[in-house]
Amino acid sequence: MTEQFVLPGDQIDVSTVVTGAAVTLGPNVALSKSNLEQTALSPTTAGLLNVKNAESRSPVYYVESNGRRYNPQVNDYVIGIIVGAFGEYYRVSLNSFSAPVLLNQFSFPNASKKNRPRLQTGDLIYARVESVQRNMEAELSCIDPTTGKDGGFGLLTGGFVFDVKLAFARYLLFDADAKILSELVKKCKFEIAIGVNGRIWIKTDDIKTTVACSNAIRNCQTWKKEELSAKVEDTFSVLESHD
Amino acid sequence: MDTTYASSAVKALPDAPVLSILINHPPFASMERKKRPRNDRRLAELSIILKRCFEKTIMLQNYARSVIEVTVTILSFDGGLLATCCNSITLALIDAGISLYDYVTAVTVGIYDQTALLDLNSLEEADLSFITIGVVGDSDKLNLILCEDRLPLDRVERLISLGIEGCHRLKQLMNETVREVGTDLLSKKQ
Amino acid sequence: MGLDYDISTNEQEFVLEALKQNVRLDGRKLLDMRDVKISILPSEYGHVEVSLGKTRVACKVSAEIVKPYEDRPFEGIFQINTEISPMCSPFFEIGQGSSGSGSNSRQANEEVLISRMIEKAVRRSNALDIESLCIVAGSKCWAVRADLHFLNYDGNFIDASCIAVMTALLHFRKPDIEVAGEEVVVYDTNQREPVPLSILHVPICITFNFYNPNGNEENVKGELNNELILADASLIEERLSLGTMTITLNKNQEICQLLKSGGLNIDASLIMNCCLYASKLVSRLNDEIHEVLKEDSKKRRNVREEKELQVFNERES
Amino acid sequence: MSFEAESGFLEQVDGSSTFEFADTKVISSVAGPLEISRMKNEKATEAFLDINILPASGVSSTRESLLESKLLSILSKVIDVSQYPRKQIQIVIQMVSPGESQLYTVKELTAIVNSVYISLLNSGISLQTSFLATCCSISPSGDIITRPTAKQLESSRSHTISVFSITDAASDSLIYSDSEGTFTEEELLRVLDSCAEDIQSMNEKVREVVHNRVKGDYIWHI
Amino acid sequence: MDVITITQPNQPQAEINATLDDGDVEMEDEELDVDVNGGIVDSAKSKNDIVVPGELITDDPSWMRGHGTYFLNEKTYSAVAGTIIRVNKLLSVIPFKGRYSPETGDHIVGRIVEVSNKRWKVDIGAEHDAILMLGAVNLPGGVLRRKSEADELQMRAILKEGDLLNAEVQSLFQDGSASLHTRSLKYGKLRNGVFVVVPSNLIIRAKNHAHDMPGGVSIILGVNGFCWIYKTKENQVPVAGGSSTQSKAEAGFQAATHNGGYTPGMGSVSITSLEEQSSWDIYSDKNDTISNSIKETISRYKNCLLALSHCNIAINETRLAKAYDISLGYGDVNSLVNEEVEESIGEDLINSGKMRGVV
Repeated sequence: MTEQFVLPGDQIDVSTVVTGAAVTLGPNVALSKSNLEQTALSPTTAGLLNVKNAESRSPVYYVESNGRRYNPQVNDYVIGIIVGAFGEYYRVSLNSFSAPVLLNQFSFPNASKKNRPRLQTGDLIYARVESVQRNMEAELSCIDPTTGKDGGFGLLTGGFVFDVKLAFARYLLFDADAKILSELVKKCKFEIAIGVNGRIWIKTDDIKTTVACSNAIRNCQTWKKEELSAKVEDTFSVLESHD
Repeated sequence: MDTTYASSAVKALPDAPVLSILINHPPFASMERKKRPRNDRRLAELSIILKRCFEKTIMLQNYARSVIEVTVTILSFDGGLLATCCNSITLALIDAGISLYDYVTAVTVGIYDQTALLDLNSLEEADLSFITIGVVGDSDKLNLILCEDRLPLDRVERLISLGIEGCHRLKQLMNETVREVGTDLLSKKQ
Repeated sequence: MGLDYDISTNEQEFVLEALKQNVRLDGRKLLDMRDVKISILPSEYGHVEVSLGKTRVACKVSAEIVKPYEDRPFEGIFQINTEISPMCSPFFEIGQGSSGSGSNSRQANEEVLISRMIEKAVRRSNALDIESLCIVAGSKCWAVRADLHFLNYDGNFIDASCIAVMTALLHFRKPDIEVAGEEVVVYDTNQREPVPLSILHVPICITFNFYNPNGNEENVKGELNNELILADASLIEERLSLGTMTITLNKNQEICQLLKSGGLNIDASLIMNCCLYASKLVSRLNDEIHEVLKEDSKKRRNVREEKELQVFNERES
Repeated sequence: MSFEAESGFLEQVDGSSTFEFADTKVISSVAGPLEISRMKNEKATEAFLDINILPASGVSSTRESLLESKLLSILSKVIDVSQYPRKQIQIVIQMVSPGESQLYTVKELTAIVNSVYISLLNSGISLQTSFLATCCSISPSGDIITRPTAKQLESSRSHTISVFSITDAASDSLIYSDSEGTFTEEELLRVLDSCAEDIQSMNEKVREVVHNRVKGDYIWHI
Repeated sequence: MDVITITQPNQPQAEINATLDDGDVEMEDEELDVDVNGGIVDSAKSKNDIVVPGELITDDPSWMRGHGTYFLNEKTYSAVAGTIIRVNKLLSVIPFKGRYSPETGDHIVGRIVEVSNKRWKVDIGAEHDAILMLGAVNLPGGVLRRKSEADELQMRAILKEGDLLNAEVQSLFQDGSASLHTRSLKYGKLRNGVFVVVPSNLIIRAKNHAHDMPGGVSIILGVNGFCWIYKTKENQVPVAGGSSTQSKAEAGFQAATHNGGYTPGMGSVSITSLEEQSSWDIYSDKNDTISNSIKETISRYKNCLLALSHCNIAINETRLAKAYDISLGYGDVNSLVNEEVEESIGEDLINSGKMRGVV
């Protein structure tokens, strides 16, 4: 692993930045307050420092950390549970015990005053974070802004949902060759939705396979890459041996 | 028998239906006249148990956005506290016209040597092991069992079956009373 | 009102459907218990940590000499502290259970039930002989307290904490004392070997949870009797359960406490089956506890012998 | 002089750790930012820090409240509370063994601060800086003992706890200091110096513990 | 055999003995089986069948299940203690007692508990507070006026917390809560009288619930059991008691239009600004002067109403009038609060009804 481990208070080395470049502060990076004479960057939590586009005029500095509690960021894909409704909004929970975010009843494709989805408390939705503003609740949307269609967003019916850590969810969503998913594909057919808020929804043809898949994904957070195939095999065989 | 009084009222609330059961045990109700602390865990437990007994028996789905408040005041305590609370709440709910799947009846069963006894008074409760059994309607299914004393496992079955019979008998008695009161009400309405 | 877990309808339906097919999320069968891990902290007496799957509970027993209660001069004092903190889960709040019957939130109910259950299972059933704690009648006695620390919540706190309390009580040693009239001499643990408590029996709780595969009406009026029963529920199973029953037994096949508080109605014969099944689990758990205690005492003896040897060697040299 | 620390072993909270030195051991947990559970706690511009310290045996008393308020004054300076308006951060500390008599709080507070620091890093909550705490006692003969045992503490003339911020792996500025007993100005300065030094040496190991935790979090990636 | 005794405190001694002597549970079951299992009704069973919660009503699946029932498989059970009502194929059970459940068209009396956005919340003794929209009241200034923003701001000047009003249930929401209106001359704010609550099930539904009673007193018997007894309005064509086929309101309306003169407090149709001013009177908080004798009569009616309620006698205007007559024989108004007197009034009423063969 090439990324550098950093802690709050550490000064991030910005000497490589091209003069005149506009540095973007990604997640977990803030302007250091301890040193006022010159601009210095400092991480806000323990993690691995990443720099994107380091050589360019717009480098991005961010610190990878694998937490459990999600902070909404615009354009993230999330899985939420409807926990209430008021006015024309639904209240949606992204993590248990976190403050709920909002979903406008009209933020669905082709929604109108007469024709809007009737969601119940407890329903599961796949959505995109539409806006995040300080001092306001974040807002979700079920419309794909590029097409105006549902783009896979909306109500998730059936299946099972479980929690994983945030960095792992991001890895599953963005890393095309996430090994665990390709392993599972070999075992069974499944539908999956990954929310970067650490929720994963999975649906297969039968209960046992769903249980096996969810256990494999959840537990593989503590598996090393080389032992993965064998452990996936174990997970499935345990359930199949069941009466 | 001790006497309890339950009243129920339904009032609007924004969310899912709520059943709340409050038990008062005033000092005059028992011999010791002991003042109980306000956060008496025993009464708190009792009210939680009662709440769970009725939560599935009241057709709560009919009372969305409402709260059903039940207040039980113990007027005189002489054993069978939980059972009597249970029975009086059933009658109070019926009197309040609240939809129930069936009667919830409860009774205490104790054991003396080899003999099983129904409905102990407080002196008997102090000396014998006993259990409280609660049944919904005429079924052989148990809604409530409470045993707080040491009791050989092999005795339990007999106590339970006797308790169930006691509950069924109680249901009949309560049934008669409800019908009597109902008939009386109807006759005057005509 | 405290915070609560948000559980989707999808999860609810899935878990119930899985249970109907005799599948649990962690691969157990309905009546299987998770593995119990009992670890005794080596540094002191009576400090035990129990894990039941991911549920973790620690119990610390301590004792001091105090004046007995006025109305019970011949008895010592035994207290169990069961305050649940948000450490085990933000679901629980500080001070919820102590607010008594006035509070109506789910977590407050849960805490009251857990504390009453442990109270009844251990204290009321006289697991600890409190008369043996009397030192000088009316003026001095031992006050033993067991403090439960709830560290991680994954369902079934009751069973885990009961095992923790009983193991800690069995393991605990109080300093040896000598009584001369009204005077009590307390010996340091280094001076004299501390003495164990007098434990009369070992009550163990087993909790069952009930689920309804049919409608409410079927449960009340129907004849199917196919309600699902499972032992040692995990977090999500516990949150979705429609009724629970805890039975406390000791190895003499004696019920110390039994509570099924409402919820689903369950046929008496099924309840009896649960009781019999529980008694099997109890004797197994009882053996496990004693096994752990035996291991520990062996370890301690070795350490002591080593120490003595060391002291001896030092003296020699 | 050594200490033990472990991080990230509790499932239901966002961050957790134990910290143990010289017979003093604590477990701490951090969860947040969470929804406010009681309206009266809500702060419009920053997070509410809900701190609870539970004694190893017995129920919370004024002693725990004192520790809670001391901890609050430290944490409100290092947690970036303005980042989480109208939310709450729950911090729970479970004492496992106090390692000092009822009369003292210094060792416990030291362990608590360090444990909470590791838990906070584990939870991902924004911090302004790294920080660590240590304690010293001055023996009757004037020797400075860092991280004393219970016995050393009882025989001491005075004791001090200090919390330093850490910049680039070096003790930087003094965040909090609390002394009890008799000492001269010169002694206090000496004490602070040796605290700063001790913290710097502790930091290496703490850093390693946290790094290992992060490595463990990304085990699937390696 | 174990002896089983469950004694009922009120049970006569003989019955207890019978139970004791029996000493066998199974046998008792048969003996004391009072219509518990025999409760299956076929269509032939009489109209006022009493059922209790959990009792099987019918195993005929062709019935539709209404309020107060539930079903499993093909069997329909009762969920309340009450009487079976059949309307066509709809089977429902009306509980003996219970909270008032509003129905469209009910004439009710209620109390304002909350003023909120463009609506009032009204306590009508039902499960949920009823809603009275600002647009559903007669605004001062005449029925023809539309509501304005000024009205929204001064809703408390019209009706405020604690005010009593009589209204009609306009419609029901999904959860069973009611929406009210007072857009008629006979509805609106109440003054000049006293408020009495009786169980709602005692009020007999009738065409009219507002009546002028002998003695210069009028009464509104709200279907929800909330009643209002007040001084009969002056300048009104006297309406003969209950025998009149013409409703009071109609009469009042005629009075307002035919007499040409306006009746204060009746919210008459007015267009002149002078009358607009005075139409605020319908929302006045001030009582008219009421003579002592009227006050006494109001009290007597109130006590009669309570006596009927105490004896669980269903209430309508004729019965109340009769009770009033009977009460005169008991002398002073104050004596009527005595429980025994209440009971004997009830008895007298029932007997007089029997004698005349009607009631």
